[in-house]
Amino acid sequence: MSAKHRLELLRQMLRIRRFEERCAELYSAAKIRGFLHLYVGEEAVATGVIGALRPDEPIVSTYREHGHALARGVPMDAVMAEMYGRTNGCSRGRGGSMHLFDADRHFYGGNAIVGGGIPLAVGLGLADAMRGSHRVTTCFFGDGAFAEGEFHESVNLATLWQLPVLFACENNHYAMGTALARTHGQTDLALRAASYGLPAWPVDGMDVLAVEDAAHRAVEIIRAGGGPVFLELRTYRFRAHSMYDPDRYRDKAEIEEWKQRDPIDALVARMRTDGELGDGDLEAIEREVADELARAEEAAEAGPWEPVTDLTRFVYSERS
Amino acid sequence: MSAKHRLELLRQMLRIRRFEERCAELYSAAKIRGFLHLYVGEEAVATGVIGALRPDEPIVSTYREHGHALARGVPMDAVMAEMYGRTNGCSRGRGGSMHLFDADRHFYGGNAIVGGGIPLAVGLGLADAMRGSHRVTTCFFGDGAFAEGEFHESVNLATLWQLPVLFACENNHYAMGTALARTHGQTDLALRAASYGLPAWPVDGMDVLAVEDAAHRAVEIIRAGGGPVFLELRTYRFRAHSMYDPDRYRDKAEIEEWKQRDPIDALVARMRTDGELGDGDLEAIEREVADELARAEEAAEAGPWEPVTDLTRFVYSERS
Amino acid sequence: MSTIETTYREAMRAAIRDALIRDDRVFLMGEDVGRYGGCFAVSLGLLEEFGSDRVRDTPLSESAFVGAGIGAALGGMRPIVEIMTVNFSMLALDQVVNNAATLLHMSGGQLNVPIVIRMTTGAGRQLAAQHSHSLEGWYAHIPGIRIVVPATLEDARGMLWTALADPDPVLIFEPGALYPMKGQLDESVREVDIDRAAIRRPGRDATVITYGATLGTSLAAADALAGEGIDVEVIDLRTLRPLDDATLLDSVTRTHRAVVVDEGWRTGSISAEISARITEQAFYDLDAPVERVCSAEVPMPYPKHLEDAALPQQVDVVAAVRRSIGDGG
Amino acid sequence: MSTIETTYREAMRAAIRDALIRDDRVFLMGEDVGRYGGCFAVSLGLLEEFGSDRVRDTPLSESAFVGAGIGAALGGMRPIVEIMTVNFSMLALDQVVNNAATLLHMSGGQLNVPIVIRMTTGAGRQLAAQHSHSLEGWYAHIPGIRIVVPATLEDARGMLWTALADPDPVLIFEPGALYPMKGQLDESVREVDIDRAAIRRPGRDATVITYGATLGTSLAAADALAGEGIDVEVIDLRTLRPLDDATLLDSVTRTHRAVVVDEGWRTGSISAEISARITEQAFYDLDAPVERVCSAEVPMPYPKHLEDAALPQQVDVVAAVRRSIGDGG
Ligand SMILES: Cc1ncc(C[n+]2csc(CCOP(=O)(O)OP(=O)(O)O)c2C)c(N)n1
Ligand SMILES: Cc1ncc(C[n+]2csc(CCOP(=O)(O)OP(=O)(O)O)c2C)c(N)n1
Ligand SMILES: [Mg+2]
Ligand SMILES: [Mg+2]
Repeated sequence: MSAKHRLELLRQMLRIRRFEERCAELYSAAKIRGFLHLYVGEEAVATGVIGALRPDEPIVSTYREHGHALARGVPMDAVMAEMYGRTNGCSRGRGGSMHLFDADRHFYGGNAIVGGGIPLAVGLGLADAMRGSHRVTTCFFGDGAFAEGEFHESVNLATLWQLPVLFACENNHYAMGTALARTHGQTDLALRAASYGLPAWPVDGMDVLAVEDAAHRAVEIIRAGGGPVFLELRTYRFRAHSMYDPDRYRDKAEIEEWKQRDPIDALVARMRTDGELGDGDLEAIEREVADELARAEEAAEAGPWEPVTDLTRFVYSERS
Repeated sequence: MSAKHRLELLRQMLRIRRFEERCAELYSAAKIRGFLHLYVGEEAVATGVIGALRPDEPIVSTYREHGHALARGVPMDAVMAEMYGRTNGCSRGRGGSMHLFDADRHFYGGNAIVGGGIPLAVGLGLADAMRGSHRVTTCFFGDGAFAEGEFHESVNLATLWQLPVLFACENNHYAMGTALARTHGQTDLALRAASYGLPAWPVDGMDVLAVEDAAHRAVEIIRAGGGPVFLELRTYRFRAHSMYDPDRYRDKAEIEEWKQRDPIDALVARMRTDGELGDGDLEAIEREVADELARAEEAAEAGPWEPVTDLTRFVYSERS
Repeated sequence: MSTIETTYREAMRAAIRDALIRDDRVFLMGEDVGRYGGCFAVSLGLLEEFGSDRVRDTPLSESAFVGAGIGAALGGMRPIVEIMTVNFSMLALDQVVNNAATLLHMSGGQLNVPIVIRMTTGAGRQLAAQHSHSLEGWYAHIPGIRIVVPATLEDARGMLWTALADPDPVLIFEPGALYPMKGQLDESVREVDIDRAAIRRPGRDATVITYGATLGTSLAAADALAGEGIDVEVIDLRTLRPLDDATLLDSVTRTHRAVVVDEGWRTGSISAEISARITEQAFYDLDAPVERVCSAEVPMPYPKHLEDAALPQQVDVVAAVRRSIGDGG
Repeated sequence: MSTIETTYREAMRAAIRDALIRDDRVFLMGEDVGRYGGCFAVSLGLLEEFGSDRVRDTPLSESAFVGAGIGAALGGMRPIVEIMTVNFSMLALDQVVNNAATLLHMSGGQLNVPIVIRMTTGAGRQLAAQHSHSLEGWYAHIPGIRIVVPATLEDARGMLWTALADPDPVLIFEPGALYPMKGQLDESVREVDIDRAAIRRPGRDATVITYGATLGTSLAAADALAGEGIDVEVIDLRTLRPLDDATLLDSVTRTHRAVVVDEGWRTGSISAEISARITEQAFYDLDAPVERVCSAEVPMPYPKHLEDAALPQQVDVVAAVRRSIGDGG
């Protein structure tokens, strides 16, 4: 893998990290409201998995999806404007943080019902399969979602019908305040997924290179007509579940331990030892990201509000 | 195991078989209406599993539950009267074939939503566990129900909380007209169940002795505080799914093959070789069963109808 | 116009078959729609004609296959998803309420969900408390979806194609009691409007508003009342969401009396909504309060005599019309 | 009587704590009710006091843990099952509609289901289209369950125990917007009647019927109208199923005008049922058609100004009362 490519992965993770750190500030400043779920610490997952996909390959995500949207290429200003609820947002401001959509970029949201997006991904895969395409539809969901009946039904369906679906389980070891071991009788999720009859394995979700490598292997299987694949991406969220969460249920030492494995620091360190990070490279990226973020915030601030008279638009399609 | 005990198993299976054969006739005679799902061919499962339970151990069943009710000791006349919709029926006539209940005998129905009873069994087990009891709650459900999300959620919950629940999966290889291999990507159900972290194994559901033996082992584990157990009871229904079903989807040769393994014939043959079935024993049982059935039919015929003025009773409890 | 003798079941089957022929994005998916031929034999023979890819048997996974239908619709297909019976649709309600009904709005107009979900509804076959509900009126509470109920052979034949052409989710409720209904059908019917209610019987003295299985009951009641010289107009709603207020109000302002007949439970029924709308918009034209004839609020009991007692009967409709007229009298 | 200053959230917590102390068959079960302290901090501290057996965190498995609650109730326990938000309850609706609501009837009176299911409902916190529905009125369509909505500190404190004493399933809907509501509460409150609606403000000129989060809106509207010399009676339904018709009709026959205010979507709302019942039973006492003030029929948009526009506001209630009086004038 080229140094240039690693630099790209680094840039992508930094874009997500800085974007969300800023969102937390903007939430405190009451520019962003409702629920806000941050992905800080998990950036390697979105970056590595989505990096292995073609831009036309569908993605179905959750309410913790800023990273997925940015990695897919939804412009940062459209994402930020959505957080502000403005009409230049990627969902026209109607969705907010939990409901980012971008049809042109095959980004199918943005779902705030845990597990609710999984059957949609199966259906997108079914549509492709019926057209004879092995285009990969990727579905992101968490360790908590794994307990939902919709997960079970969906994985069985995708396996039974050999659909081109990548099940990307972001195991960050907590479902809100509930630890993995208090959600599952058997906590080896990859093992359980394998019992459905599809390839499934665990991946170090803190190592973007390991994630990208695993994702490449997974999509190769799927594109070759091998049916669905399940990846358990073991990761951790450094921040609370949402801005409402006082994070009383995690032991600070545990959080610190995981922070030692920060995916960004890890890649930087690795590139430094491999001599792939020249003086000022990191600073240059940070500067570019800061500029992009500043422009995004301006665009959001300047974005128009939907007129109240349009309240009931988009409940049904507009008939021409 | 004593010859006397085997004779009891034989009697139990014959009671179920003859009862249901008669029900089929009574359906054609329009004495029984609605949906009628027969258990013919699967008698060894109800007989063997319920034989291993204490009378006070709860049972949650499906719409194919005549066998479970009779094996549990719900009087045949109360079951038949229920099929007739009379007030002397075990559900006062309100339920019919799919909704047999008998609270005094810890028989919790009779559920016509596939998979719908599974969480109830988990809850009954939870109630016992919270009282420090390891009384076993048994839940019967089919291979089709295994695909429902409620199954997945329930088995995980029971395993996570180590509840005293026996999951008795009656794998008769069809969910209505849909063969096992068209319902599941991985058809080894015991293997899949094991992935939840509870003891699970397949059993020859056509051999009542094998079923009873497996059930004994399962309840020993549970009563010893070992948590839930899953049994995959491999069996076959000799008749159509319901009286509405023309049975177009099964190959006659397959049905014939399974009929060669009729659980009643199998036990009779075995007892004959072991010299446990004296001349006239079988005839004697048949006569007793015929008498019991005749009395049940009389009771049903004679049963009173619920007055229409009581239509809305039991929607809410009667307050004293 | 040349007509053929057919049944409601055959008309539905012809509609599905026709759709599969006309548009290769269309497919049928659900439990036992294929090899079994459909739990009520609606799709009998379609697997043999179109193959297992387009007539797709599913596992017992209501939430996943309804959700997969929504996803396939997002992916450019035109799925017809069958749920055997309305009670089982409770297992898929999350997908309908939280996804199908909201995606267009949440995405700011980007994502259409052109799915059609068909299910059997209603009582009358002694299937008891978990197979006999009539929840179509309940579903009509949800913005973002359209609810239609074919009550005639023509609508059974024509509503599906119109529903498939709709860019938004359409739920088709098929009263199980109507499948065997026989009659003459214009051979040329391929699609029908689903925006307007239909006056099935014009009349001057009172308006009976109904849909689905109780249309027959209402027409029979109207005939009986005609014998007493009471001339009843009978309206078939056809679409429960959105309701065609105009047709209802036009009729009521002519007859000054309205009776709503509905197989759903009375409290919170579609009848309540219709009663409220008529009162809101035609209060001063009413000679009597809007009457409702609904099902008893009880999970359906198994015995025939209790099931009959729970359901709206012709005598109940006749009595309600008489009350309405007597009242204003 | 001595009172304490408290909040709606604290009153709910006190009610749960009290129930756990008074009856060892009672336990609380749901997502994050334990270590997290409840997604809205209602059960904060209860795990520490009562332990993980009686304050039970569950996996994300709404259908199974609601069903397990029903099973535990059958098994002699008195479960309080918490569903975080009404939208998520769609995943458990099969258990509620097909089991909890039917078991007593299907079993011919043998099996009670003394379960209490609590969930947050309503909008107002910019949580958008999958977290903001108000479906309590929709649930009120289902026979076999009881629906209550505490709108005051006293009801937040007292309704739970009464619900637990009920032999049948009771669903308690807690408007999320009310949790921070502060006020004085009589210390001695332990249980309250849940059979009757309450007149929160007596008045002569018109009756405003509401419940939950819109009680405050309605009382504020009444105060505003008092300034114009319009004396409005405000009724808090408290229980949506069964409805207390007597209290409503008694009021309307005195005021001759009714306005129903409800955060649910208008079509098929509980407001429609109330409008229909009043019209049916008090038609000749009405000086004007019953008015409804409901939410716009739209999945809730995220921006504050659109959310406000979608929800019933004080000005809407004031306008409706004026219309009602103007109309009849
Ligand atoms: C069906 C449903 N139940 C509960 C919630 C509330 N909730 C939102 S996120 C969450 C935890 C999900 O955990 P996980 O799937 O591991 O994803 P993570 O948040 O850790 O990324 C919960 C309980 C919800 N949104 N939807
Ligand atoms: C939730 C639900 N979906 C569909 C049905 C219709 N149905 C009744 S039985 C059945 C097949 C169930 O198969 P299985 O679980 O294997 O049990 P079996 O009938 O073979 O004993 C179906 C599809 C139902 N009753 N409930
Ligand atoms: Mg997680
Ligand atoms: Mg089966």
